[in-house]
Amino acid sequence: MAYIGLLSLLVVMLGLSVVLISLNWLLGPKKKESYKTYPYECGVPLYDDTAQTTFHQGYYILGLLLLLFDIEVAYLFPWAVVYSLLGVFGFLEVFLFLLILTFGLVYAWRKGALDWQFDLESL
Amino acid sequence: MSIIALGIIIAVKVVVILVIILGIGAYLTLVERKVAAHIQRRPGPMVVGWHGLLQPLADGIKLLTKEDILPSSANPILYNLAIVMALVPATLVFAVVPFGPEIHIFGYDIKPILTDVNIGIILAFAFGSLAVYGVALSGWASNSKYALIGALRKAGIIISYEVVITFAALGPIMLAKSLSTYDIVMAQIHQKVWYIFLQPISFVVFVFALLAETGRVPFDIQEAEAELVTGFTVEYGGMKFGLFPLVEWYVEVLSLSSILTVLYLGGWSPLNIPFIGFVDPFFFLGAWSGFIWFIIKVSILFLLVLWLHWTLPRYRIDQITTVAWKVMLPLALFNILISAFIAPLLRG
Amino acid sequence: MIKKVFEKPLNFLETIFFLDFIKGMSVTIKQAFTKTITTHYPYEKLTAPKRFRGFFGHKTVNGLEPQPAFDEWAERMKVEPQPSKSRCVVCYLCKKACPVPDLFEIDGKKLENGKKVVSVFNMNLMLCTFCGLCVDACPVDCLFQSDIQETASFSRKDAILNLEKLELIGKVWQDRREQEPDRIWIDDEAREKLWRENKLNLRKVDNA
Amino acid sequence: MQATEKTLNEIKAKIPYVDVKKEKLTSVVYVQKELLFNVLKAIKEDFGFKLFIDHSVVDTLEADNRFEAFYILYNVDTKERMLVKTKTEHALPSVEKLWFAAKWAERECYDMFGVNYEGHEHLVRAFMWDTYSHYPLRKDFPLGGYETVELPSLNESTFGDNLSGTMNYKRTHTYVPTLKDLEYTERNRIKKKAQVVLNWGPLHPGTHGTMWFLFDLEGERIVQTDVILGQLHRGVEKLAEHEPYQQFLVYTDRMDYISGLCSNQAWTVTVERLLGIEDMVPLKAKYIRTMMSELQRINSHLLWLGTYALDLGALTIFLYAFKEREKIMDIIEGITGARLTISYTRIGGVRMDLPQGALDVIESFVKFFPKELKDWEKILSRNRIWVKRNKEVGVLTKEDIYFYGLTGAVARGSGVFYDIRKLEPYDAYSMVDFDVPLGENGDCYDRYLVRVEEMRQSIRIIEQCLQKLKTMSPNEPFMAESGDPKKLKLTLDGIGLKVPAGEVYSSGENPRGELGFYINSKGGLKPYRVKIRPGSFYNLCVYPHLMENRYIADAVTVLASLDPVVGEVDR
Repeated sequence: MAYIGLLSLLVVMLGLSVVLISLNWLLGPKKKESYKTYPYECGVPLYDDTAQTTFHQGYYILGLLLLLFDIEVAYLFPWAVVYSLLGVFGFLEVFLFLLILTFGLVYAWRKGALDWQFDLESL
Repeated sequence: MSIIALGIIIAVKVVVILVIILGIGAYLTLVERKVAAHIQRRPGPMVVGWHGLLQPLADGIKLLTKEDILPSSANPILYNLAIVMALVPATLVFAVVPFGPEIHIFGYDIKPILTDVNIGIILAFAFGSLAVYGVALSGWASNSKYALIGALRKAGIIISYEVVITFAALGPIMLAKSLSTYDIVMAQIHQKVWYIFLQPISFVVFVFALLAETGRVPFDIQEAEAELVTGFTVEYGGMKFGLFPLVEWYVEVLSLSSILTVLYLGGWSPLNIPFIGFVDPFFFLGAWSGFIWFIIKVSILFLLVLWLHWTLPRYRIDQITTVAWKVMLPLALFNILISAFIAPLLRG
Repeated sequence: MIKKVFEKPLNFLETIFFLDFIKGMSVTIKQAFTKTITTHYPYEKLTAPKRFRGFFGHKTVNGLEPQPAFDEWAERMKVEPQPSKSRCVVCYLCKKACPVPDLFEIDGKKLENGKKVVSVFNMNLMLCTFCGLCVDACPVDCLFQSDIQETASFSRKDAILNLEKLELIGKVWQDRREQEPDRIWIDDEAREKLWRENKLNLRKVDNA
Repeated sequence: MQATEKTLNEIKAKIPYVDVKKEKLTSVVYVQKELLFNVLKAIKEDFGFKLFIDHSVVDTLEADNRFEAFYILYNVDTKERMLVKTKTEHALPSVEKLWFAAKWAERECYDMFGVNYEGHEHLVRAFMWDTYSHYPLRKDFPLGGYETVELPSLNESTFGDNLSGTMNYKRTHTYVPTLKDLEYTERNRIKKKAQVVLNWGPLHPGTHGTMWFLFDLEGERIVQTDVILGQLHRGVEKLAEHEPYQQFLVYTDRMDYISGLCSNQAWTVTVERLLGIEDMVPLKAKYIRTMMSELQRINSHLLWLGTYALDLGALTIFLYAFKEREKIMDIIEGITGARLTISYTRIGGVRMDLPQGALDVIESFVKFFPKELKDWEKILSRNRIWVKRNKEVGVLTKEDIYFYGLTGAVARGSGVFYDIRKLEPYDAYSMVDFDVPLGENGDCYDRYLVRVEEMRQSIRIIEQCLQKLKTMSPNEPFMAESGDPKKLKLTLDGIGLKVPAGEVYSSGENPRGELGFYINSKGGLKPYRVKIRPGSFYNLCVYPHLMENRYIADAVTVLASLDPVVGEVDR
């Protein structure tokens, strides 16, 4: 029942953003100029016109790492809440879980996947 | 509790959150420009209204009446969707933030929190990570090389610090033994200690993650104007260009710093001295002193962020992500270990 | 003679407690609470120094001319000086000294008694570099640079100074600033804002 | 100073087919075109003339060998300067393998004179766009260019063409490049090897001027890069051939518009050396010139520090630096009358004496400035972010300095002791003592430390000049009087100043490197050929090398540490 507030806020915010954008479209002047919609490229003719070409696959591996560690945190949240009831057993259990995953982190570290744009040889 | 009363309460709470985003959010631009100006020995906006008080309104009107340009090679639907994806999640985080203690007006006792659910913190971080869509979409949709590079950089940072922020938040949750934000604050009041004193490391990690998530200076990569000319908002004009910094710099800083006050500085609890307990100079206000304390804490955090913003230079993008993965993450894991030992010692 | 430059790196303690950030932020907080130094331009204006190289002007004949040179040149160029009119002796020296000579357009008119007087003196300041070589070249100290610097206008015609404009600027200048001592600048309170932290007391220079 | 008799004879002994001559102001080695490469290689390796200063061509309009090319080299150990000359009709062997700086100098000579260089890796025009068909610096190219294109008149739309006299602008105009020309230049300049080519172009806040970089990007790593210059090319060297000596002074401070006074001083010292009247300049003028150019050096370094910190994110340092810079602007405006385009020095002295109160104001500035500098260093120098952003970024070894012809703070950052104020002291630099800061490993951090230290040394020089100027009485002469006006006419406006025939190369230590003037005069009022050796042009040519497989974020740091000014790069 408490989510009604969240849903109402969601609806209100969606409405607000649509209103803001259309208000801007309504109020703004509309003068057609040939080069006004030319993408910003420091004022010179574009070398290759679309930017939507391939891009570095370092970003994809970063996404994988996020997936890995987010799932890990998802498991830890419930454990964190009930930790004091579990006592030593809970601590040892999760300690092992964390240990295995930090090995994953160390592996990624050694392989250089954590650097921003690692060069291909290191893989 | 009839339906109408419930409806009115929810409506009032939603209006309060709207006021925070549009009203206070806009006026924070004035605060930032004034603080930045005085640090740089100049007076800041003085012309519009007394000491620039009407400046945010003037900015808003200017942005609204600017021409709405759609770049030629951009795909329009994604281009406009990006704004919605950026604005909506940032404000939803406020839904789980408890502004003060329970109060009794007109015979009803109301909790000043829009959605009092028992998984408040997870909701907050979920909405936080939705911001990636707004950024990535705006970069890809506006089909300009600068926007794409800026967007992918910012997405990289948000991803790296999403992980760090969730690990850092585990510490206080273990101490408070609950996920609902309201209960975390109540736990801190019961245990008569703010979690900042028990978890200094995760407090520092959380602050850095806050700076990185919202793109404040040491991690100010997305609009490193010297390199990327305002990053992913390069192809946006008018109100759309106005919304991105509003969301990025003000709404998200407010929401994350309020999460921070809930987790570490004890929500609306008065000043805490580690071993003596609470000292409350506003005791005469009764329940309302909680609201004032909450506002004081959030504004102090905001001013600290500003102070940092106008002093420090900026990291390079690869240094930021390596710091996130190689320094912050191990620190957060180590912090979980420590809090695992501290948690049983705390009573209640 | 040679100085090696070196800066010692941060030690462990400083990295832990962010001492370098704190030291930097202490500087900014100190600056935050000191007075601002900017002049709000349209409302407060700095008065330019006397030597400022702004728009040009012609000094008028008012008895303060450089005496031996003025009569000699007026004589040689057969020019008849008219009181409160431009001192120009139509000797074209300023046009010869200018790096961009075709911004000058100078012409003299013959009077009945055989003497000459300057009739046309146009300066197209769109081409001018404001370098002041023509001011040095003028033998009778007629052409000079006033301190007018707000010269933006809506048409190129305003950038062309003809004889009337030059004389007008000259007259205004001779009343206003001719008798001022040749000081580095006149410190009005707008300039004082910037130099206050230097504890500079320029007052005592007046009586020097 | 120029190479001594002894070294010239040594070269003559080692390489017989060369003839050697030691003139009054320059020592020259003449060589045939075919043997040029080997001679230069020998001089570079065996005789230690490693540092490349300049290369250009003089158009002598003679029947057979029309172009006379000259290379200026410098030996850092024995502190000697030398010219190597050769004659050619239209082609020359490229010496790009010996010095990379020659690659850009040769591009400029090809652009301006049409001299073809065999073996040049990528011979394109340096400043003009590639589809431009003329060679502007040749003697037969008219000063105003070929007005072929009908352009709407610059005159008023309301008044049309009936403005009086010279105020009418002609309707026809020289050809202006269209977008197609720029597109062709862009495609011709770089062959795409990686994913995407990014225009880091003229309208970009990071380049501080209209420089057009083309980055070939692999993700965010730059694979290769090249530069298109010429957006701010005003043909200053062509103008120099049509201006008397004193009048050209006005154009010198429009080249490096941030250090105008140092450029004026460099030009006046060069002409005074050509005239041989360096000792006639009164002592007061020398001290005033030195003090003013040191103030201008601090002014220029402050702008560098402000924009450098701005590019790296510390926005407050930008405004603090400009606060102090405003004070220096007030001083310069009070003394010379102008803030930026200061034509204050004259051949033989300075235009006006110091006004009342100038010495007090400078003294108060000099007392307060070091304290401010120490405050900024607290924010920047030991800040871990600043150190991390600058250490090991854009590293230049000593060999790079010689190979790329780098001078100024960039050379001193890598430990090469090359400071014209010490090696060839002019004006009062020999009478004041100051240190020359040298860095160790030549990265951006060392260049930052070197420039900040240079500001402190300038403060020391200004203090010494102040003490000396205080002792001089107000009515000491500030301008030289020539012995007999018939032979040498030294006046403030410079009409009728005749210069004897001959050639000279002399340079001044600008904040951005060595600004050198090569004047080749055939006697008379106007120089025959003036080659300007800009510090920023050659400091910029190392940029593509430094940018290989680094990130875009470094592009800003390295460019700001090289500190090029587009006015001086494009001339």
